[in-house]
Amino acid sequence: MIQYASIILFVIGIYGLFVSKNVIKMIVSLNIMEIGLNIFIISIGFVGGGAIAPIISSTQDLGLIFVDPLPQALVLTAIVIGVGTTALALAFAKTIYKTYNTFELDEMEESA
Amino acid sequence: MNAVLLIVIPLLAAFISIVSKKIAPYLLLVVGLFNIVLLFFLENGLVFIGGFDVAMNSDLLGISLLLDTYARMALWLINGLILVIFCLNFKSYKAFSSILLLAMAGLNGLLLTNDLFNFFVFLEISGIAAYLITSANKKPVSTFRYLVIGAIGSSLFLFGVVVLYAMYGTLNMIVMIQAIQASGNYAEVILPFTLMFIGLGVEAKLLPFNAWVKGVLGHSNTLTGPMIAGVYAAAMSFVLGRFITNLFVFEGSLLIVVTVLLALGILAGDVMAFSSTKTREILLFSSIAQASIVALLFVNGVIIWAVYLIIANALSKTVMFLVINKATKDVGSDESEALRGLFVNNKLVGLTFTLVTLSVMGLPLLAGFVIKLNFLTQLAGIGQIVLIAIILVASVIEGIYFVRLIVKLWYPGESEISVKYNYSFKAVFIVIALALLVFGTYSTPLTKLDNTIDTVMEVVNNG
Amino acid sequence: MRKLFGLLITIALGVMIILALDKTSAFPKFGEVNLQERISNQYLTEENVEMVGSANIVTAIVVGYRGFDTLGEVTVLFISALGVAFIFGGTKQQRLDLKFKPNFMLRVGSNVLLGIILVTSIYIILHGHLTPGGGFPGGAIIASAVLLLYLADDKFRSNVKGFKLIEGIAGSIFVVVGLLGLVFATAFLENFLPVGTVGQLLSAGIIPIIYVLIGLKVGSEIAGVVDNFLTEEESA
Amino acid sequence: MTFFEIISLVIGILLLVIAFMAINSKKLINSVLFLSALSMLAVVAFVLMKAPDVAITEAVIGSGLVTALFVFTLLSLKRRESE
Repeated sequence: MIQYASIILFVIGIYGLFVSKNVIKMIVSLNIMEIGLNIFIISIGFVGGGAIAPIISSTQDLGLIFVDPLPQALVLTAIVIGVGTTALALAFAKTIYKTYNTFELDEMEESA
Repeated sequence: MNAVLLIVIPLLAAFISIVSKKIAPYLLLVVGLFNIVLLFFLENGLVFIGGFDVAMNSDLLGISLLLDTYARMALWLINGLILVIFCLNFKSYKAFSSILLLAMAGLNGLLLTNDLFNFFVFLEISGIAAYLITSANKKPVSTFRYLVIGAIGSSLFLFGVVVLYAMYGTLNMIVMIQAIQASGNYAEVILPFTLMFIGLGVEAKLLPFNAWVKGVLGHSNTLTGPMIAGVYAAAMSFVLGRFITNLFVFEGSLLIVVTVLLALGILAGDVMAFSSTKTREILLFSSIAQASIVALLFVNGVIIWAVYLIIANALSKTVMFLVINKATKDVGSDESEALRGLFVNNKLVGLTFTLVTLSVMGLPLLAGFVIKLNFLTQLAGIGQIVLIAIILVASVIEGIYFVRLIVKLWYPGESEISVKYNYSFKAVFIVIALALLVFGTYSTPLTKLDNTIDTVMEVVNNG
Repeated sequence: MRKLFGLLITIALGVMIILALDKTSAFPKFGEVNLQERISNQYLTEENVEMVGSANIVTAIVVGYRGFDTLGEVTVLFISALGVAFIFGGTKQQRLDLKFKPNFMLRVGSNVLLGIILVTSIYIILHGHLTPGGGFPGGAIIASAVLLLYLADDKFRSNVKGFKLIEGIAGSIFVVVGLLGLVFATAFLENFLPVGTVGQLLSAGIIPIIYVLIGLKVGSEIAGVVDNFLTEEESA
Repeated sequence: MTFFEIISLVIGILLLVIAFMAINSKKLINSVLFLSALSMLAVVAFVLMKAPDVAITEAVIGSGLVTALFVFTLLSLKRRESE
């Protein structure tokens, strides 16, 4: 269920990028897309039936069933990368607002 | 000596350059030269990174880099071009040296890495560096659009990578190739490959994912034009080639869809260039067409000549964008009418520009001709008559608009325009034009790119 | 028109992805993953866990096996912090007026909170190889402490130059530690210190060192970004 | 249905509803707040799927700092409008 939701979330983000003409809304959509993707990555590493998080207290715990740790490592990286992109996009948004006094792409002179 | 230094030394230099802004430009020069020299001493092969006791546990738990002849040629081209372009812009764009160092690290990483997620990380590094480089155009909206499209592209790429990981349980490209070939069920990988192809297609300027190109290159200057149309385009073409030939499997209907899209890209690029009057737009649309031709060659397995085409294109586009963008800056307009008679007072620049353009068009005695002749022969050899026809039609359109452009630039208009190119610009133009000429006349170029991937696979299998 | 077109394309994309994944037999159903078929199974063998010495397997992967990704990720943050400063230009002097006056309680309270936050972040960073957390959340918490200072005092400007210095030095040391791995062991970023016993604070070789560097770097980078967003040119 | 399935169903539906509201809300600040809520829900999803490391990172970075950056950007805009 959560896996399907994450895929739909990803697609909703792309939809938002398609239809919105507002710079801030586009960055919000970008973030929605990234959140959807992150949940999807975690979901492919999930093991049902009482598996535990990949943190042990000693090597004796290794007989237990764990969820896949690799996707979690990937998502840690992806989250931080997402913040970097968002910060940069917001900086551009601020510059755009300074230049054109609006966030609406339709109201700007500069052609694509 | 270790191939990881090609990525790490620029990174280290970038970290140090933030502490002292003054030394940053010189660091870039030193690091660029270091990388080019280092490439002579590195041996082909796999390099492992990270992990614990790699010697004992030399399997694929960590990340690995793969240096082969293909990557080596790409790395020489990329590092050399970044160095040259930066030197030409040394006075005006000193502030960009940290960003260029990071771009260098990112692009080297893209070309070297053998790990799919690591590739995504480098895609983001080089992508963000590209957004910042294009911010020199002072057109925040186009740069923002580029950022958004680039972010969608890299997210789709990551999606594809993750699906592949879920299916085959690895991120290592070589192991992944083997697993896919072992399973033999190519229908299963259509989805991840399509997503990854779209993601790479955004950066490689393939139709229909190239909406950003016009905004970014249509306002380019002497730094952004050569960087995006020369360096980044070449790097992404190389990367796309690596994926197409080594990982992606295009079969059946997917092959037809990809071929049609690429063929449309060639025609659309040339037609749009034909109908444009702005010189920068003519150049950028022509480079869209060229990028599609390169991808088409890779899809059809014509690898070596595709590599030469990438190199020739990168060099030619660098010269063309430098000439036009310098003139545009001095004249204040890039309408081809406004630049009429540009070469009257700059005969030498005019001569080199003409030579380079003729090479792009594929006229005899120049590199472009040799390359075009050879890949057309190879395409004929595998019976791709339709593709040959499309490329020839595109060449005719290309010939018309380039000749039209050159004639305009040579014949004086009503008002005289004066654009001064300094000696370093002229030197670069002459060297590149001569290189294209020499390759076109006396070439006995490599006919085989020794791809170490097969030997590497043996290492992996035995290890 | 554009909305309808966008809707159609995205629905097509979503349906395509979901159907394709459902039909693919190699793609495991949600929750029915067999770790035996994946590379990550090897991270969980007793031999490898003892070799790494980190109780938190995710940390072992993020900093140990895939430390190169992490270096890249720190670089992404570095370049966006650099870019934000670059885009806003370096000539800013003045704080952005947030339209509210911080009162006495906020000021005193924030000082107390600041201490607690900093201690928490240090704890999280140092225990990254034992408990959930580590350099990234720890560094981000440091940055939020700086953010708190900005909100509590409308005249506050942190030492941006200092952040840059920490950023540059922490990043350089990260690379140097990696290069030491190349010198003392065989590969870049390979562990060259004794790993100790799993579950102890002093264990896991170079992992805690790298996590401290990451924490410092992430903290100073995000703090720099926050500073850039909260200041404006004087003329504005 | 097990407890896990019910919770994940609820989270999944909430995620989609809030994402839709974030895209369709008229005011920008609401859009940003919905995004923050979405991020918090993602944290719950991560905890459900046994990823505590990711949950902590997303909670601090995703819903904390990103929201702060969005709000600061919007605040600087408000100030310009009032001038």
